[in-house]
Amino acid sequence: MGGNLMDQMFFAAEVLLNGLMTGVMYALVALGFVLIFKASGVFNYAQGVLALFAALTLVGIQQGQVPFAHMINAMFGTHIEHFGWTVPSVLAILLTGAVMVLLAFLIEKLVLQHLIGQAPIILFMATIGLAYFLEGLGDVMWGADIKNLDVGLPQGISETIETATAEWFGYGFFIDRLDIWATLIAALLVAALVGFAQYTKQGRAMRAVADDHQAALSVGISLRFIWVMVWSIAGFVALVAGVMWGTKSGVQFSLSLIALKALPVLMLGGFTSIPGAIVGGLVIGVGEKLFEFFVGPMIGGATENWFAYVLALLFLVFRPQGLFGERIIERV
Amino acid sequence: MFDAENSETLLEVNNIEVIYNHVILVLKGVSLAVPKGGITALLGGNGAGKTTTLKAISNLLASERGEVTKGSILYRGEKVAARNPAELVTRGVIQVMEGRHCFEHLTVEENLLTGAYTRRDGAAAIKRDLEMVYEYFPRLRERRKSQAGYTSGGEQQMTAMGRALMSRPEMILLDEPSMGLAPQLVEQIFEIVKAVNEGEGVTFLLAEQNTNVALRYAHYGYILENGRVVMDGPAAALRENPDVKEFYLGMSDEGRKSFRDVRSYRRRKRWLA
Amino acid sequence: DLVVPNMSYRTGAYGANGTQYADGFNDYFTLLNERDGGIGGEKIQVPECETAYNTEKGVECYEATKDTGALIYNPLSTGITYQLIPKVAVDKKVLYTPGYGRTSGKNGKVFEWVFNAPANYWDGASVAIKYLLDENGGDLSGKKIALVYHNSAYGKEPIRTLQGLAEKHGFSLSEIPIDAPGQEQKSQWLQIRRDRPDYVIMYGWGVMNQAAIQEAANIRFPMENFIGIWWSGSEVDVMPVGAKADGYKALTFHGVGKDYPVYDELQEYVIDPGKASQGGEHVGSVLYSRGMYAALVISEAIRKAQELAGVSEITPEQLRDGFEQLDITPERLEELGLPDFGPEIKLSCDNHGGSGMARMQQWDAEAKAWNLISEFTEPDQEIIAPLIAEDSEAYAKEAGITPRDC
Amino acid sequence: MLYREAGDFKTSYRDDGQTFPIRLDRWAYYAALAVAFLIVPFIINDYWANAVFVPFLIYAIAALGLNILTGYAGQVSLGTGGFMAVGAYAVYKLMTSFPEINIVIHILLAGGITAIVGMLFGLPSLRIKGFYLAVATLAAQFFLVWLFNKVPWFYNYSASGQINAPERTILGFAVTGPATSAPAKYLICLVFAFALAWVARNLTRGMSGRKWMAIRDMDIAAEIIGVNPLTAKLSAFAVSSFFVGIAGALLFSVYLGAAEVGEAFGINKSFLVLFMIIIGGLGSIFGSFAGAAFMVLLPVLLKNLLVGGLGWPTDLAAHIELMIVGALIVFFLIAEPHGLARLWALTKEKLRLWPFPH
Amino acid sequence: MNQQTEITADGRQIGGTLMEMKNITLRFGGVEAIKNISFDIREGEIRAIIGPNGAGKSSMLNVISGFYVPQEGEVWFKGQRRGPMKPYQVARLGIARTFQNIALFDGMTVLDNIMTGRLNRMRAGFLSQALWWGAAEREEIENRERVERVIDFLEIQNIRKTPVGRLPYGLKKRVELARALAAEPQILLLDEPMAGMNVEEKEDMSRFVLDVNDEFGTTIALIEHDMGVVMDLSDRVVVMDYGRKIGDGTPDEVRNNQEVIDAYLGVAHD
Ligand SMILES: Nc1ncnc2c1ncn2[C@@H]1O[C@H](COP(=O)(O)OP(=O)(O)OP(=O)(O)O)[C@@H](O)[C@H]1O
Ligand SMILES: Nc1ncnc2c1ncn2[C@@H]1O[C@H](COP(=O)(O)OP(=O)(O)OP(=O)(O)O)[C@@H](O)[C@H]1O
Ligand SMILES: [Mg+2]
Ligand SMILES: [Mg+2]
Repeated sequence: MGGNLMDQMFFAAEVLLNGLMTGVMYALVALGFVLIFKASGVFNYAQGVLALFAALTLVGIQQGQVPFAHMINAMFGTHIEHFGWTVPSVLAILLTGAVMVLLAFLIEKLVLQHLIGQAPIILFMATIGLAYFLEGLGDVMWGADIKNLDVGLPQGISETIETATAEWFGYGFFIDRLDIWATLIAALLVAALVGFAQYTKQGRAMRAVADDHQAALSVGISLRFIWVMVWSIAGFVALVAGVMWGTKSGVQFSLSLIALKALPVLMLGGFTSIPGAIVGGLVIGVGEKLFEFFVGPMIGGATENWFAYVLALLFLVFRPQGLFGERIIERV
Repeated sequence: MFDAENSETLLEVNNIEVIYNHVILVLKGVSLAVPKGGITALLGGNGAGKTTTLKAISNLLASERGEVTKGSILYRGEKVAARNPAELVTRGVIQVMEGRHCFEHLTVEENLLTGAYTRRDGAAAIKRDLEMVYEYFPRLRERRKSQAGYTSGGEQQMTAMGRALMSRPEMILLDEPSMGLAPQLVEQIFEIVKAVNEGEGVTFLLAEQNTNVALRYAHYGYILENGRVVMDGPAAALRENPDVKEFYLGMSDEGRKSFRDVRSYRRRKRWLA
Repeated sequence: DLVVPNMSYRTGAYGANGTQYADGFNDYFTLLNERDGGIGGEKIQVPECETAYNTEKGVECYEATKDTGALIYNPLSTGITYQLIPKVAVDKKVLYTPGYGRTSGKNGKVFEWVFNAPANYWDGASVAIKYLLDENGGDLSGKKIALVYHNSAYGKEPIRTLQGLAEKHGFSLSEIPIDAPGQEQKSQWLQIRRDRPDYVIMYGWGVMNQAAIQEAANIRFPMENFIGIWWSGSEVDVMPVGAKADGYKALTFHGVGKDYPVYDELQEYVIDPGKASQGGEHVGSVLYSRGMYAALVISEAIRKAQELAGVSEITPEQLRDGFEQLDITPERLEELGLPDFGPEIKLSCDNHGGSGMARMQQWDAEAKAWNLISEFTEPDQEIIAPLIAEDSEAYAKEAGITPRDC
Repeated sequence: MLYREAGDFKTSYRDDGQTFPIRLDRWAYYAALAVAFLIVPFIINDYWANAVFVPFLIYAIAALGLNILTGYAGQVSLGTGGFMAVGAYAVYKLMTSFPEINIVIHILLAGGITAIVGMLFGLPSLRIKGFYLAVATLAAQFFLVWLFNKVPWFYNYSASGQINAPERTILGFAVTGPATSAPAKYLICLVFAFALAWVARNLTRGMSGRKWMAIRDMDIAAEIIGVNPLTAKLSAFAVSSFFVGIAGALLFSVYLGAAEVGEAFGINKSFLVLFMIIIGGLGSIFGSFAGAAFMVLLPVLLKNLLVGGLGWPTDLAAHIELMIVGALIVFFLIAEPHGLARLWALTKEKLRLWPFPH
Repeated sequence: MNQQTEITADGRQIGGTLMEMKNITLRFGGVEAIKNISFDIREGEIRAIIGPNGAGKSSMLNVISGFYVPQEGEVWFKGQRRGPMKPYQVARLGIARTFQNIALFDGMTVLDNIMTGRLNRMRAGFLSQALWWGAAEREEIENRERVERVIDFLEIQNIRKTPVGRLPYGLKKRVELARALAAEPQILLLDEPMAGMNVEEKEDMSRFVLDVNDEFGTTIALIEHDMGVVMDLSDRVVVMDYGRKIGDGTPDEVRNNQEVIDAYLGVAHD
């Protein structure tokens, strides 16, 4: 019987560990949100679609797809699909990065610039509009079929860890190699971003813009530059998230829905905190996995969609600005 | 000492009209000239259009859905409309906005540093100026690590001014620096304005309600009402003008009158005829 | 002309799946039009309407087309089907839902206008268990089977059947719901990894399928023991997983591959002249074949209806009669260029669902092809028939329908 | 001057408080009502009812509800879909449990039940504000959908978890179930929409409305001048949910006839309704209708134009439709962040001055 | 404790203690914004609170209106100790106020803003409001009449239907006063009512404040930085500096208090 109990405990540990890793994957998406929110007070609903768009573009470039092929074919009766070449992963990632910068530039030029000083909810809505647009654009440009993304990231159980833990504990732990990579990449990203926001001039300007657009303008901070910069970074973060999630479950429409998994992470971590995104991700990841695992079976399962939200909600009741969010300054 | 006669004109506002939201006409032909190295005051009642004028100059109207529809603003002979606010700051015009507008979540020191955003002359120079600002405002040195959102009104006003100084401006547009400040602080702020003006040679255009103080420190004044300039002249002359005395300084022939004795019906203003 | 609208979805979360099906559906009618000049001299019009798998858009499509002389609907969505079942009874249109929709639609006494031959969800569940029985020498007692399902009306369909079968055959069943879209299934598969069920059956759709197959591969669950329903068994589900998906099995109620004479004709009459739907990219894929097969059954029913009514321009009522007397024999299939493609379909007034036969296919990752690995198998009607009777009676009561005499 | 109010004087505070103080507006309003009640029912067919009018009216009710919460009381909610589901399932349970009682009562009760649920999920709003609250309301969205999917009692233990609306009649005319005629569907929705719009107007012009708006504009100040935030916020949640619940009940029973919770009341519904009020105009009754009309009509129009008119392949059309809808939303927000209602008001203001520019 | 009723030089009546702050201490984290301050406000008087920026004046007002809860000390109102109360409950006791940084409801018209001042006097049930029937409509019109009187009093008839967001600063301040007055409060707390005004407008505002005090006998507590205004209007002045009380007395006493001069006035004011 004792062995059984040990097994239970190991298993719980395994679930916990995998929860942590899943949390990191959520956090990757949440990071993009945080950046944009921090710099412009914009709650960027389009972040998920941005990840999808980045992943689609990456695959498209990698495989030498002709953009807008379907539309061109439909209009001119042609049959073009591919250029007939493939592009190495690294180059494709760089090119996609360039596309994301271009996109950031266009978004600023066509959308944000015209909405300076508007209420947050208006900006939020604009990003939903943007999400629709990008979703359509991604499909028209690269086609709606499911694509395979392969940039050489390993996937599947890490056998080293399994055998090692089996030797040590008599229980082989399951850890996905992709998750290990995700964790490493996320850690790097967060360290870099925190350093950037806290200790550089542009980072400070970014936080200033978040506080007060007009005042930022008045001291000579170019909103346009800051926004293009931040959206480019967010686009790059979206690309990373897109690569991770795309490797995990293919590149197609549903990829954009991971945004919904990032929202509770944000709430819990605080909309303005980069480390918060990671910690929030970890708490949510672990929380929902453990809940699904221990309580789920009793109440019929599939609890993950809502549990994260309820967890975040309960948490917020005690700390309305999230774990690391900036305290809401309330004065009259 | 500043010599208005022989000073070149740094900023020239020619007959501008400003409309908000495409329908609300606020400025109806305002003209000003700001001489280099002077302190020019822009006076007038609530809603006269002082803030609007300053924002038109620093090109901040767009974000409030306002636009200059007529006239022109020339800074050093160059049209302001062609420059965005950031470029204006690099060219030496910076505005301290009404209501302070500090970055709430940044510390006082970070607030000051954002003022140096456009500068390219290196960290050492910026550091020197930070010291200079702390010299002018010792209180800020004490509070440099607190979040600006939690500092008092006076401290915020100082932060905003210090921030502007950090950009090494040629001209500061100062919007109601005295609002909500304790009397001794008002004097202090104006003393600092004077010191900066004389010490660093910075030109000031300041919008004020507090006519009394403003006219004591300014060299020249414009009085704005209802979107029009109704009177202008050297500060000393304005101080002696009977209309200004009655309507802006609260003096009657017998000296200052008590707020207890205000009459319900006043003389009509001459220029509203 | 005969109007057969194609309520398709090429966008949204399930767009990748819907596109292929819609292409097959269109192309078969194009073939008939091009090769034979239609059916019985009547050209078939297939106006397409995008539903995005969304019930409201589905209703809009239905309303937009129903007064244009539409005969029959095939929405490829269980949600929209439920929406349309009451409506078609009033508007008198035929609703054909092969392999999906409301299972008890099989009962023609209650669902006069609904047809779901050749097989339904419950048939699928039963055939899968039969296949496993065969593999295990007829005995599944003590075995553990897990059902991984799309947490929606569709995914929940097989639960009762499987519970019944579990009782009958003595295996234990664990149910694992997955919420749409289902990209993240880690905890479910960790649970499977721990519980080590002998078999996993999946009722999935969209991204959930590949995520599940990926996770199964990740935990090294033996693919041969992983069986999907026919909606979890197309190329798009396995291709992203790559080599590790090799050996994955899925049910099907029709043949696979392009090895049928009809494809030559498609090539000649449809694809080469550039008339293929959306460029003919998906010809021969599982879902394409399924769309084509649905079109084939509809066209056969139309033929039958024309024959019965003696006119070429038939009404939906006549088409219903055509369906009720439909008999697609193996010989007829051969004539149509699809020998042994589907089971024999013989319908009647009370049986709108046919025999329910299905077979197993297996993925060969190297060849990137599905292979058929079993013959058409009958489901266990002993379990299913009472369930269908019960469910359709409940519906009849709720909707105030007095079952027809047949 | 096309549009004038000169000569339109008010002599009592009651007149001054009326909904359409300007005579021209009043006439336009009466004319619209007359058309809606007296003409449309006689010419409407199934397509127009099902593709345009019925969804428009139902969404207008939902938009009214959300507008009360978000536009008037300033609490952004993304849980509309979930609350609509509560209305739908409540009416389903009521219809099937008490078939002898009139459907109108069921629908109203469903609204009431939703109001209670709404209040429950509104409780966190006392602590949580802004986008944090918006995201928190998603908890309601996902939890409710899960609940209705999971607990068989809600769907009367049907095999697939789908719910179907049985036939119910008013004055002998079927209003639910497949046999419902287009005018009957239209009229019941119209009556509800009209009555609820009137109620919304009354609430928002009176003290409740002022309390809500006070909380919206500056919650701390509102509390200090005497608004009890608890009752103000919860009453906003309750009224809003009441409306949304009725919309959900009508959507299921009158419009769709059958529903599956995740699909019919998913998160997209929440966004759709939010779009409506933002495009239409936050804090405006007219805006709720305008926004609903816009969001219901636009896709139908685009589809007919792109597929029917230009003959594009449906998928391309659908993708381009997405792009156009997205671009239009952004465009509208840029052109007038306060929505169609404000656009309309500004147009009127311009007309008043016409032909002078200011 | 209760003082005798007095008649001031200009013939106003000042009654006994209406409100008393006893040993109030308020801390924010480590910062002590108010340090053990006591003072009283008598019925019918105009009581000024002055002090340098950041002295804790607004915080004191916030304590009175229940928005800040002091860590130590008691608030007495009408001879009774006020228990823990939410701000809206305090408002119901008859305490109304204006704010330092105008806190009007920007999305509403002037009229609606002022009507919110009367919200505690409107009791119509929810159903009645929903149907606009009976009590709701009646009350609306009754209260509208009272509000119109305030509007007349403050001379803002012409902007009744304007959304307040668009108003110039001075008018906003006046609307805020109107909102407070509409509540017909016993005590009116004014936080820098004349900041950002020119002399002319200050004169207008002073007149309103005096008239309110005179005509309705409303007790007024006032924070102001304009010494002219403070000295002219107030009966008694409390001086705060860095959270401490450094002076309390008539304007004359205060202006000659050396500590006050050092900390606040800078130079002796005439
Ligand atoms: N964003 C805006 N939209 C519409 N009207 C505005 C806007 N900003 C200012 N106004 C109007 O323009 C007029 C002038 O305002 P402005 O702020 O320039 O006055 P001011 O002289 O600075 O007054 P104050 O001393 O009160 O600051 C006022 O009537 C004001 O209502
Ligand atoms: N909510 C709060 N959180 C933290 N600190 C606060 C808060 N409110 C006020 N303070 C601090 O308390 C002190 C007193 O502030 P208060 O606003 O009362 O000053 P004041 O006397 O009204 O000054 P002013 O004349 O500038 O308005 C200040 O140092 C301020 O930073
Ligand atoms: Mg101003
Ligand atoms: Mg203060």
